[in-house]
Amino acid sequence: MKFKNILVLMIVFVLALSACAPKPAEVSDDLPAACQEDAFGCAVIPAGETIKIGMGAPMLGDYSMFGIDISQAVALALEHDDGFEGWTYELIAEDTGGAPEGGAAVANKMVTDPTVAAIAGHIFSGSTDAAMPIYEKAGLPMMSPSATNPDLTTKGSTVFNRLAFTDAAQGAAAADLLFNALGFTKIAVMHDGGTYGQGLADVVKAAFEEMGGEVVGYEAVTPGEADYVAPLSAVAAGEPEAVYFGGYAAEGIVMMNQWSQAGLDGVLFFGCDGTFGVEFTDKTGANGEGAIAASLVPPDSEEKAAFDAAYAAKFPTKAGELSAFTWSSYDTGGVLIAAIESVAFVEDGKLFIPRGALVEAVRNSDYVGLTGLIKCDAIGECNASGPAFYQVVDGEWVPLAAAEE
Amino acid sequence: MASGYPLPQQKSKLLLHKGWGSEVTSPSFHVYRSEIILMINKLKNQRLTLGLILRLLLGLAVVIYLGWRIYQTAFGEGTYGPDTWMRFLITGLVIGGMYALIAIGYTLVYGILFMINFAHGEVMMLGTFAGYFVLEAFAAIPAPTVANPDLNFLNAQPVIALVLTFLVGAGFSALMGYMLEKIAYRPLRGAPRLIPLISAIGASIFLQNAAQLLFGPQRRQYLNPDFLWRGTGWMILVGGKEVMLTYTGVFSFVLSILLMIGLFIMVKKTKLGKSMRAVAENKQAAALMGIDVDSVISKTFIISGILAGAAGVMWGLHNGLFNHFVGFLPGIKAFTAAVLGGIGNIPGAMMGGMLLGLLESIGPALLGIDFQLKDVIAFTILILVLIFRPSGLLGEALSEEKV
Amino acid sequence: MKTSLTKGLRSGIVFGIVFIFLMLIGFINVGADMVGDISSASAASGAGGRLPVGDLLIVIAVFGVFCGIAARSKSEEVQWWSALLGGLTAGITAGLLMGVAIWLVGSLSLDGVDFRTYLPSLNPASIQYLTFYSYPQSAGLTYLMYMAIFSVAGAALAWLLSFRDWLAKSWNSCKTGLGGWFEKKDVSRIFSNQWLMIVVFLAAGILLYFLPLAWGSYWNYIMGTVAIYILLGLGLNIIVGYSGQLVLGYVAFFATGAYTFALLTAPTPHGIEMNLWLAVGLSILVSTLTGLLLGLPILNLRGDYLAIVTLGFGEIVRILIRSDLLTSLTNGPKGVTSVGQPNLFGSPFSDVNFMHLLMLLVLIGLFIAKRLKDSNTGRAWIAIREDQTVAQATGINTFKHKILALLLGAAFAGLAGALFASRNQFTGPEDFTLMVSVNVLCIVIVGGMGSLPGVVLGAFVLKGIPELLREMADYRLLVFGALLVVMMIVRPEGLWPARRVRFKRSHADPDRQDAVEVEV
Amino acid sequence: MIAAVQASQVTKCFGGLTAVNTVDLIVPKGSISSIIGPNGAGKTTLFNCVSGFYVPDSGEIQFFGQPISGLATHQISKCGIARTYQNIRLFKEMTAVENVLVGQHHRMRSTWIEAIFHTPRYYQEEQKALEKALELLDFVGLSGLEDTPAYNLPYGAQRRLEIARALASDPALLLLDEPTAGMNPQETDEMTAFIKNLRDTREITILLIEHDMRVVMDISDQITVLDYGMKIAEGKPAEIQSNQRVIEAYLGPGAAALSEKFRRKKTLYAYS
Repeated sequence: MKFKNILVLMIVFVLALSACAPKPAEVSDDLPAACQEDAFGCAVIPAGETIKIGMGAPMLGDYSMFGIDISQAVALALEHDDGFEGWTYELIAEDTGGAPEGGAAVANKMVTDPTVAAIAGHIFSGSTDAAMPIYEKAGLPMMSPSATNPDLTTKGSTVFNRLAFTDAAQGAAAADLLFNALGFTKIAVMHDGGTYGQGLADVVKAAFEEMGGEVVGYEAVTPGEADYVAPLSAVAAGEPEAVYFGGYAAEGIVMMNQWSQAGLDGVLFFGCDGTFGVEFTDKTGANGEGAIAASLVPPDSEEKAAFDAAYAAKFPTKAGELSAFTWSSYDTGGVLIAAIESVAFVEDGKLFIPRGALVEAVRNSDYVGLTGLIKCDAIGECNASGPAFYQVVDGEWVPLAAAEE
Repeated sequence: MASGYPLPQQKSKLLLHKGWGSEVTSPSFHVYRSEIILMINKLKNQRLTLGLILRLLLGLAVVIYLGWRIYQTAFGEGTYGPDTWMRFLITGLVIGGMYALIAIGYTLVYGILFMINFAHGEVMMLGTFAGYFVLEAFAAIPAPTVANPDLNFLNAQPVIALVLTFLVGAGFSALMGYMLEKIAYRPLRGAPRLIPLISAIGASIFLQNAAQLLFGPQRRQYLNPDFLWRGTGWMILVGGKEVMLTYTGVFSFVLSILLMIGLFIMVKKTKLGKSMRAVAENKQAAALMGIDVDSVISKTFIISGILAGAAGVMWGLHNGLFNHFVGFLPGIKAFTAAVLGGIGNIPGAMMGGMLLGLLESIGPALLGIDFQLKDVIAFTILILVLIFRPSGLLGEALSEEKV
Repeated sequence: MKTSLTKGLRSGIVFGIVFIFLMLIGFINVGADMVGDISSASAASGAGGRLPVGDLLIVIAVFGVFCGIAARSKSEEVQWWSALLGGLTAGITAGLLMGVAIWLVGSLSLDGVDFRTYLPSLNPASIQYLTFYSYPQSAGLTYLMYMAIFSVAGAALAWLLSFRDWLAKSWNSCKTGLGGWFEKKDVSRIFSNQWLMIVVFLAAGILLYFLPLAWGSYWNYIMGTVAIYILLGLGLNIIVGYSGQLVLGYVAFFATGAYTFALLTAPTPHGIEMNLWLAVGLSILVSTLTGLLLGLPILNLRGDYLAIVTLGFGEIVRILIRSDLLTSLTNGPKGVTSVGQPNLFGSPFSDVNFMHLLMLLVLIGLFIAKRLKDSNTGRAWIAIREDQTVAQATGINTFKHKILALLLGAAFAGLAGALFASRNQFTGPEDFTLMVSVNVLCIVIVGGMGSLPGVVLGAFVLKGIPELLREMADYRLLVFGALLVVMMIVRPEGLWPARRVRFKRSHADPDRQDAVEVEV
Repeated sequence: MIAAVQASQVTKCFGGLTAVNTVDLIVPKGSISSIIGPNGAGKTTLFNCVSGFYVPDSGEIQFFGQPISGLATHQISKCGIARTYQNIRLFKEMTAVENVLVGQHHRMRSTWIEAIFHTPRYYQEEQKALEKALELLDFVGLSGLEDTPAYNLPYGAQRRLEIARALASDPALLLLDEPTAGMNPQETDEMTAFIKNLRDTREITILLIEHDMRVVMDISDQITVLDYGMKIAEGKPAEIQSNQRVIEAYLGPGAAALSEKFRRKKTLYAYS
């Protein structure tokens, strides 16, 4: 009997405690003029606090590679910037577990913290979709390096922008390359059953068939299986000239290693930006020869080399090893910082960032980063440069010759 | 009280129709007749309940659907040549072997404690990690020879390296199985049946996250010794085309069959096997017979850990890529296989594992459905089997309190 | 003497290994930061990026004390010196283990070995911090010394504590005193007389009304998820708690409810955009039908066979929703976006109104579950849970009642699914994994099988704690898993076990006024 | 006399073993008839066939003329057959009152929907059931213990609670499976008196399995003797005591001659 009473009192206590949790600081009336007439008010950051950038990413569970890699890259970007008049930036990466429900929970948390200025992400399309309406209400600008689901930008949201090029853009370019440049007429399309993978596969299938090509096999692999020989052999039976795979590097690598086992010798493996990266080449070794993939990796430049070195020094894995979105995440950090610094102003010891102005600043940002020019269009697609295609030639990713001409 | 009384028992069935006390006629004919009559009477008395009709209808519908799909794929489009069917068979057997090993782990634990060991998949994952570190260590030890200066120990003595990898992998899993039982399940020995299940779920979440925090989230690659490199194998000619029998696949399949036979002999012949069966049957009685129940249960967890560890290392060698989440999916699949074969029954688990492996690779092709739905087929077959044989394929009808 | 030595040795080894494990996953640094935050004296730790070493010493000290207590706790009446000896051995063994480990790691990392390829949380900065920014050998010795001293102190403390007379008595007396006060204020005693109950309910109602207004949107969201999981818990409680059928595929009904509501109200795939309350009703109906579809063929199964079949059914539903086969119906893995949100007199639902709606539905759910539990059907369910064959022999049509339990559970899940979809305005297949059914099962069992307050408490604990642990960042689920195991060992019957209702004897025997307690 | 239970040529086999072999049994209405026989004679199997736990392989069981051999146990219980068990199988977690209330389950018409809204019919029915349950508990002598969970009750009380639960569905036929097993003589006498009182006050037909000869001989109107699944004798207690085959079944082959010698001395050694 006694144990129960303690529990009841504890719950009531927790409820009361959460009730008097730090309420969002009432907007004191002596706010500077800019904040008062701004639609969403201002992010108020007292001295000594940091300008917080929020992020909802899968830090735990099966897809934790993406969450950890992207959060590390953005944190590095914030570190490289020397702050704004004494205020430094800080990244708060919260775990969404890769599920929309987690995305909405993180969004609600970010919205209540007045010192959060902008959101880098979210990472997965599902949790981005769930978080968008919440950020829309609060006026928190979003810049996602990796959410590629095309309908995200069709919902007319003012706050959402993304660096990653959409599945539509990449799929169309890939299909065109397959049909026209490489001249294939019979291809097979595979995907890993995820939002990203299946989205891409559907776009390529439709585009290829539209151009008159024939798609002989359309199969899915389930991540985490012992081997994919069965679906690969089923696809091999249709004797395709090439196999397009939408999905991440992990499944791509296993498929490449079982390529000959499934009787697909000599058939071209055409991956997507998820399969691109140094991990693919060194884990497939000889099997990976000739594979093609779209790339997020920027062309080599000394800033990229400097970034890779800094990344390897600070974190246990090399850039691009955990996921292919490392460099676009670094640029996301850069874009957000540029936008914040363009609108923020200091008044009597406190930093004010008018949220409405920040949303516009992010929407029409014009920033040259590692991955080239970043300029957002009206609906938030900010990746001007289209996908570049690379091919593995004796163990190295080399720009695909066919794409040039 | 009725001691010494001649037991007419054997005869009673024979005298079914002769009434009391008359002479015995030749047994052969009468016995069969009476059996048949008993069968007919039994059916007559069986009331046609709603459930029974439903099940018959469902069975009929499934048989018709299967027949139609098989007919269509076999004689209809015929998209898959014999070589593709052979590839399905090979991959089915290889995966089946691994599922069987893990399923035996589930069945052993269930047989003894009547508890679904949810953390078994994680024990397998830890075995995979242990094997990975051993292979990395061997690869780092240089063993240069005149012919090949940069030869490492792994390729110098591949056999010893492999044996040690399996020993360490299985040993580490066994240790983990033992610790799991000692910490998470022993205090709950007397608790009602659902409590250890939640403790197992907690342990599974803990081990998964511990592995991610310890070894990092990235997918690591198994360094197979050269002679066992993934993607290489013998070429056999089937229907005019070459089909590859990969070294890792054959190695895994053969090893899993050997392990299964070894376990079967151990359970049937050795003293420990006998005591395990005794404890499974009745813990109190076994204790009275002088069997140290706790040590037998710990040994059971060790054995199931060994098998899971071996399966983990095989998984690494065959698939190549793994991370802290590798144990989740095979855990569920192996549990399904164990139940399909009849939970608590070791040959059942072996058969269930093999069947599930084949079902997953051949099923979708046979029924002409795309491979994404192979799990749907696996679970549907499981549900159908359990509807018509509620105790699994080989499972005996567990008595009331055991279920 | 010998027992305390072996006990000390064993506890020393255990604590040593645990410390090394925590060090390898970087938990020691997090622990030290927490100590740092609490003491907050050394907040300004910017001296060349070197974290305050004091916090680390405090962590080791605490570790040592616990090691000493563990070495001492169970041995019976023993002189003080052998108790201290036991503590010392424990301290030394643990200290040795930790010292050697630190020395090894420190010296290896000094001559350039990079652990991070295999153990990522051992980055050079944290290694230096663990070796007190000094030589590994001296760090090893400090560990050894600290552990020895503090575990002896711990052993002494434990020995003192077990000192029978005045110390223990005063401790027990204040415990009982406190307990006594509780007894008088016993929660279930309140329910006895009518007026007090009404006052309590009114106060609770007002509190429940005003709480969401005070909560920020984050706590509203968390409490909303807790409310949805309470509804799920109530549903599963009818299936598992009352009628004893172990169902592991409960997410199937949750998913059907959510998807039916989403597809009926979202513009994208089909553009039906039906009236919301009708859509909620339809989604409850559809998930009940799925319950019937699942239930009819498999209800003669029992125990773990039923568990795996329902788990399979849950997986089938999840895979089908994601599959290409049904992409035209369920929009495939992309999920359904902009699901309709109910509006209150025109204006769309704010999170506060949603919270009120959820609280109202939870109360209704509790009311229905309470009535069902004490009804004729409730008793039949519990009889089925106790002993199915005898229940059937006493005249209960077990097949009908088990199906009824499954359908009611599915209805609850359908309602919860609809609310879940409309609250997030998005629903995707990743939300309906096996872990959801596992979580709801944990809620029912951790809370206490078949007890309604247990479900409420379980939902608070199972959904609240991971959010509270958000500060622990990556260690959130690790601690949650460990907590589950500990909770099942400490309190297997659940937080608030079900207690049978006592009956009034007013009419049969007027003169015997038993103390009547109606337990919620 | 109307036959409450009529079993004709009932046979039940388990694999090779025939537990019950073409047994005919007639239980007249309102009588106390008992089935006796050595261990393993098939008494409980026959009992289970009557109460529907087993479906007999062949032969027919009629209850007041209505065939019940293939029905499910809850349908048979609805026809008015209630039983107790050799090893007590109460609902342990439930209190005594609730066990009896569960007994009345199939008599109650209110559905779960009415239970939620506490419709007047539901409320009255619950109150009536509760009163009947309390009255039954008083009848079996458990008046003070109605709130204790079943596992806390003493052995004798659990036996009586099981009978109370069986009586709760006011059956026409009550099957008692060794009601006095494990009881001391004083409790056995109480139980015998109780059973007799039961038959007289509530005119329920009672079918009994019992090993204690004094109880059987004392209260049964008709005794059937089974041995190795076959019926070897049937009739009044007096006839059964002197029947050769019964003695042989119990005391072994030579015993019949021996007992004849003693019979002349009018001492009933065989049944001390």
